[in-house]
Amino acid sequence: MTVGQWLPTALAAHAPVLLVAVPLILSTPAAILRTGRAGWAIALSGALLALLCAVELFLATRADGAVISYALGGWPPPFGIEFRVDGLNAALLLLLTGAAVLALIFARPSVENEINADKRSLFYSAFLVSLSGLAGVAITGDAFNLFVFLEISSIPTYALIAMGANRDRRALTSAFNYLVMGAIGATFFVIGVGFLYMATGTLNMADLARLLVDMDGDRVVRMGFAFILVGLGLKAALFPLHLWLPGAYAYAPSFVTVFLATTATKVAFYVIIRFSFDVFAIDSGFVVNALTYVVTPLAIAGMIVASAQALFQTDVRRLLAYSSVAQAGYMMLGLGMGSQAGVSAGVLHLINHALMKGVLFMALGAFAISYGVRRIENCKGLGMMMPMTASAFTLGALSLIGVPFTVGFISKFYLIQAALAQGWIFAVAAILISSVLAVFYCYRILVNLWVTPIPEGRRDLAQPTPYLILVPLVGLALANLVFGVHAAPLVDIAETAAAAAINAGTGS
Amino acid sequence: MSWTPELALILALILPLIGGVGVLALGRNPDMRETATLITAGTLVLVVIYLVQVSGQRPEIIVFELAPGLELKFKLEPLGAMFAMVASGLWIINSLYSTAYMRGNNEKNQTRFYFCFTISIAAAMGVALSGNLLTLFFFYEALSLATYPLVAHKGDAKARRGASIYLGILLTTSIGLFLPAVFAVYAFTGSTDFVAGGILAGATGPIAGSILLVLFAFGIGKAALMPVHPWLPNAMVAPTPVSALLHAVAVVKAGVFSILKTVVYIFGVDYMQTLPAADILAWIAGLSIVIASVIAMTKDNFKARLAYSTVSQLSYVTLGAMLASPAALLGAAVQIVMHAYGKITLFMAAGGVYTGAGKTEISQLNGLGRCMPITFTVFGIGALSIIGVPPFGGVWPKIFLMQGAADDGQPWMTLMLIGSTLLNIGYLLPIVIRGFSRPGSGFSPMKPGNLPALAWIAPLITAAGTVALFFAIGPLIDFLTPVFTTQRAP
Amino acid sequence: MTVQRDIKSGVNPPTGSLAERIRSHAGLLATIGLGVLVVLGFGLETVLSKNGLSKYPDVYGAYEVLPLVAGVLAIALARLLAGLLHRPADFYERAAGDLEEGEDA
Amino acid sequence: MPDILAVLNGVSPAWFLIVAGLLAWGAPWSPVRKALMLIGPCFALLAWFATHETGVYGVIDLGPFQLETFRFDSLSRIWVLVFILIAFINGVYALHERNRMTDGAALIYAGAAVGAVLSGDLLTLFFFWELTALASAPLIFAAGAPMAHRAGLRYLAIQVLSGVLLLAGAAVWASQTGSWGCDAIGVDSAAGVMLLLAFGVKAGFPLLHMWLPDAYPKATGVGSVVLSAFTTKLAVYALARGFAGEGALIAIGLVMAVFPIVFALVSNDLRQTLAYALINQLGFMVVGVGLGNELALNGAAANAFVGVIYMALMFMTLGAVLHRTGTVKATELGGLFKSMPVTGVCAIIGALSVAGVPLFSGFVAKTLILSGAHYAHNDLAYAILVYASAGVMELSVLKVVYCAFFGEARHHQVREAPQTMLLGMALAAFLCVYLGVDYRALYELLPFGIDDYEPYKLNNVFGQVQLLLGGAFVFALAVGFKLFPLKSDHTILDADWFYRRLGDGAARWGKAMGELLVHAINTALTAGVARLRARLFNLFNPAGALSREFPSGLMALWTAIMLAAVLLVSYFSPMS
Repeated sequence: MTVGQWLPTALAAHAPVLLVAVPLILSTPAAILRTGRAGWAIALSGALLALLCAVELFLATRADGAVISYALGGWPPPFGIEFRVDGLNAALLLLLTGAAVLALIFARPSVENEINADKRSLFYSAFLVSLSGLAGVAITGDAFNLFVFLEISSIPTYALIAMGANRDRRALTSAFNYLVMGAIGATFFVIGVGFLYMATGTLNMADLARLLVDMDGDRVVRMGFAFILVGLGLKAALFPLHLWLPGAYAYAPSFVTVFLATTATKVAFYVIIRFSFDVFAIDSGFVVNALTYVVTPLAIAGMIVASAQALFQTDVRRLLAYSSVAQAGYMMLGLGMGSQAGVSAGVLHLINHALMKGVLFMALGAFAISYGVRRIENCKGLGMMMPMTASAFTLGALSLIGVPFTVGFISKFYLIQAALAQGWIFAVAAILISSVLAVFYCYRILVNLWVTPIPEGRRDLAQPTPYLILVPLVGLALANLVFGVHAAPLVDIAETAAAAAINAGTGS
Repeated sequence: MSWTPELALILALILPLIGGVGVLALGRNPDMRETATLITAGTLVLVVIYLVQVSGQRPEIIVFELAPGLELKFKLEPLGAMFAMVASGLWIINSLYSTAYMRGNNEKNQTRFYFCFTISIAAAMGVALSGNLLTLFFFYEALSLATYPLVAHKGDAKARRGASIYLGILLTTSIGLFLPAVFAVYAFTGSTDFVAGGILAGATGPIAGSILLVLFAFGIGKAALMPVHPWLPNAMVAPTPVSALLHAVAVVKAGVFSILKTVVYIFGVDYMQTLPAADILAWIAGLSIVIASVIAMTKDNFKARLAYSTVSQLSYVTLGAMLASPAALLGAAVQIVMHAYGKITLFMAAGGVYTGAGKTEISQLNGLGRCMPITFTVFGIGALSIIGVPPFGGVWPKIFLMQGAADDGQPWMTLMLIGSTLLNIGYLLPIVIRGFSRPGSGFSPMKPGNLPALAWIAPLITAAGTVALFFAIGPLIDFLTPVFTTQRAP
Repeated sequence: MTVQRDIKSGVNPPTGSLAERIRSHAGLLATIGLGVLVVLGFGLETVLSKNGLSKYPDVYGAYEVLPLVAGVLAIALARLLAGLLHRPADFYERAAGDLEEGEDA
Repeated sequence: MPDILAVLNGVSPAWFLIVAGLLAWGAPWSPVRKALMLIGPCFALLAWFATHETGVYGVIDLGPFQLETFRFDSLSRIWVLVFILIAFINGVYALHERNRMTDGAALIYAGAAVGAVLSGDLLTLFFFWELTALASAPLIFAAGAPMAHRAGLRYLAIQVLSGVLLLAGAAVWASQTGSWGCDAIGVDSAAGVMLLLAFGVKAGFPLLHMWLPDAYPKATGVGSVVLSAFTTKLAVYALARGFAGEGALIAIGLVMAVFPIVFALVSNDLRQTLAYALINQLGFMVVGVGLGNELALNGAAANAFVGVIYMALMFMTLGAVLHRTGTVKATELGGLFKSMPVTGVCAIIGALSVAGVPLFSGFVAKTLILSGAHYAHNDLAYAILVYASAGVMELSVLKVVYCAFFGEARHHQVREAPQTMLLGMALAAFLCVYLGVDYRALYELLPFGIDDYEPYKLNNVFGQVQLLLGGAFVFALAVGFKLFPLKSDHTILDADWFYRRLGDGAARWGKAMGELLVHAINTALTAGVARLRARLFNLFNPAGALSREFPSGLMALWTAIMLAAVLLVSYFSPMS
């Protein structure tokens, strides 16, 4: 185990557990403090610490491609709970914590705008728990532990979404829907894990992988896989299991939407990759068939139908939420190909999608703070009044469309190359149709932003965009551009991750 | 830093952007703003002239790399230098004209107008100088986006609708067809570079190659090959200088230039001959030529008629590219230049009529030529050049294309060109004749001086250009011949 | 100067300065003169043709009769044609809608 | 003077005319224009004299193309000379006219025609060919009436059609032979057919001829003079270049010589009558070219030479009549000889030349073609030409003279034509007589030497006089019995009916149908799109079937379905 360069050795050695523990621990003081500012500071420091740990772990895995294994409480795996970091989840952890930090920077003005003062510290506390849960899901090497973390992350998320009720009562039903669906998903997952335990007698994922190689024909294993895939598909909003998502994204507080859009579904997606390629052997016929005949068609259907749904939305956030479902289809498509190139493209799009949706939702948050903009026709003339924010939004939209030299183009490029390598012309066609639909739904917003004249009276309401929003917003927007131009690092990460996922399964 | 072709290459791309910033910064002072535009345009022309001279060296720059073989890359070659020269040269004239037109008609948002104009030119330069398909695609899209506010300039519902169709068709075709073709080229060859003699030969069979060719031909919607042409007539809601930009300077020319460049440097002349789709597309182009001309004849709106004329004329280039014999390709390349000068003259004259007399329909033009003799004379010259009669430049493409069709073993393709010529006469010359010799009905003659001087000087310059180009064909051929005769490296 | 309306033929002598009587019958006189000349020509040719006066001996007969016949034929044809295909002078213009009712060509 | 000639040696006369024309176009002062119209042809003539040696001059190098702008040889020089002469005569004739458009156009037109004759390759030929079309059109437009506009457009379209046909043929020719050279071509290839059609349009081949009687009568007075001189003769030259001895041309030429006579006889517009007579003349020349022997080719050249002059003369007299009376309709004219005697005399001289009366220029030229036909033992051609020439041809020109200057007087108050017009006509009339008398001067110019040919042999003259007398007799009889001329203002349908009525009608019908079709498609599409949009909107809008907030039960159902799907797929998957 290599020592990272960032943290003192003592901390570095425990980085895996700190990453999860710090936000969890800090959530308590955040809840106790009664002012939002203090809560925010604690949450931010927790996220920053987590980020540091993630960077540490990321560099450590990058250094020699090693797999970091951390045995909780000194119990060695497979008997104790193991935290396990390789190329795949190191990248995810980095994305998760980074997104958390940026979202938190954005959070202060946003939360002050949207959440009642007496609930702000609780809000941050819930957020920290959720972050901790997500990090745990990403890092744990134990299947049951993973379920636990999944619940830890989900429950505060329901609460966070419900806090949107302050602004729109529909947030409550959305949160409830999400709760029901999340519970079903988690239950399915745990049922699947149960089946696996029944078949193999172990819960450690590395151990499972080793044992499952020879249990290809076992019906119980197959049952387990089906439950796990569907359960996680629910969390990852795989079409048509996405029905909870638009409401949740649309009515949650802006900050929650930003955070969820960039992280929550991504983590579920990671788990699907982990199980499909690593825990189950990718050369198992049932995995390949499930990916090819179930996941891929659904992914393609999602890409097109959800884009069409986006096209007809009147609420900007709902529009983007449907777009997210479509984009999740892209990732699933990459996954469905079952090849390393496909997984790599999927992971790349996972990262890139976080970048673009982060920008878009943040910019929407800024619009909402300044003008209370919710609907598309309310965007009229914003380009002239908030040029920086609108420009960032435009950049994000272009990236979503896939204009060259944005990250969106890069992921589409790799996805299409992977599809072509597979000979899946229909997949290429689906990507392009979805892209064209993306053009149209982005156009609907952009034309209102830039071309239509400013309505009477709107000019008087002008408020400057808070710097705390502008900084992460512009940073993310530039990241869209920079990684669109200099794609090598992200591509490298994605390829490493894909290699980790696939080779770990077959190699170990 | 020393003065090298590479530096000039970058400069040609950046100069318009700097100009754009200048325009934004000076937006409050219209005179200064226009001066900035003109200075930028002038400097750009100088740089491009230098580029034309060094284009034989084919300098190239890789700005950055996305993936192996997939870079933002610029490469100077004669075809691109020619297009850059056309675009930059006409930009300066169009800018002169714009000042007269925009002020004469009291248009709003002029700063945005000039800014978007400079961005469009930058994008056109990018298209001209692109070194691979990816770069071409990027600047192609940038051009679509940058011209959108220009088309929607008036901002009313009609303008927005026209502009929506404009952008919708262009983006849909480019993303739906052009982009996958680019990806497929990369998938087949591991590169999208423009290489003399083409890169696809040997990498794909005739069927795959044909499909690619079809994707390019229709995906490059700016070339307005029927049936992807409707954006062009719909873009007529724009102010006249924008129409001139669309039709002559940048947009449609970028489209046909892209097709030509793709055919020459991606498919390669020899490989094109083996593709069954090339013949089919040549016939589609031929039919486009004729059908668009027929439609043009039925249009009474001045600009709509010119728009369909453009659709027809653009297909000459596509036709030349699809015939893909050296003479036909030469004809296609020369058509880009000649049509640019002819059509911009027509548009500026049409704009002059609008500015001076407020007329937009052809049936209103009776006797107007006697009040605006220069405007109508230059319109006549432009029309004759488009029709293709000596001594105007427009005749050369027709000659080369006919020769190319004959060389390609399709002498009857010339019938299309003959028919087109007759139709051109039918829809262009009556305008002039109506203006000069029909008695006006209820039209009060303008006061002299109503039309700003620049609004007739600018088309006069381009009209003179059509004559000059007729005589300058020799150097132009010498300049372009290496492009079309270079064989693929063994 | 007036021209009498009852003149049979309109052929006036080129000089136009002969006596009124001759002038009033100039057309008839010219026709008779021409007829005489034609007959004389054929007579002369018949007399002299053995000596090679006929322009081209290998063309059979008095081919100069041809124009007489052909002339008659042509005029007859012309009248026929005029009868069949005769249209008002502004036929095309009206048909093409260039001319409105009551407008002049 | 020799110095000037030395300088001008090898300079194409076309440039002087074209430059003078351009200057005249730009010159706002009438005297300057008039001077240019005289000086330009003078310089051109000097250049013609200055170049002695046959050969190719004035090659313009355009990369792959070598434009030979001045090929001086025995065939081209005679055409050039007559074009320059007629340009000068027209300059004199048009001195009275105050029309900026026609002055420059006439000069450029003449220059283009000269240039076309002198071009050594098909590309150069095409350039000048098109230039003749362009430069001549203003002569029609300048007349100003709406009818003239339409006719001018049709004229221009057909002329340019001829040009592009030429270009297409040339391109195919060049592609097949690798050369743009303009020499003998023949009709045994696609290129040859295209080129023949291109030349044929301008030469007024049957069914391609309609532009001629359509446009010429609608030009200005001066315009029709100029028009009559160049385009068609240029076409004959091109045919002589490319298709000499082409058998098909004999048949075509014979038809051209015969059919217009009837139309000439019935046409009420005297200029139209002349236009048909012109086609008849062209028929002679085309037959001459088709026969292809030296005598016949000489005949074609000589006919072109004198034809330019006497047809111009006829049009000049009618131009003078038009100038004074404002009309050239047979039904509105008559008895003008009293008031315009000089014009009348000129008209008679012209008519005698056209008819081919001995001692007038027509005789010495036409007899060459007849002899050519005779020597070629083409008796049918000979007979038809005889019919077409002396006998009936005469009727049409006699008709013109008779209707305008004799017969029932209609215009009593006109003056004699202006002095300058008279001078121009006198020059042409003089040439008509001079060339008829001093025919050697004409024969010297012909492309093939014919020192031994003697037109004024007794039998030749005798036979010709007999023909003419016969024709005149018929004419006199017909007039006497009031069978002729037809006295009504009418139009006789010709081949132009096909495009002016049938084609126009079809186009209108097509347009109407097309509009209906487009409208129907548009409506259907719009409705279809709207319906689709509405359906999609119903499905996808925020309250729509697929987008509204779903009850959790439905989501659970979906979950179950998907689980079933995965289970099924897993269950039936084979072992790996």
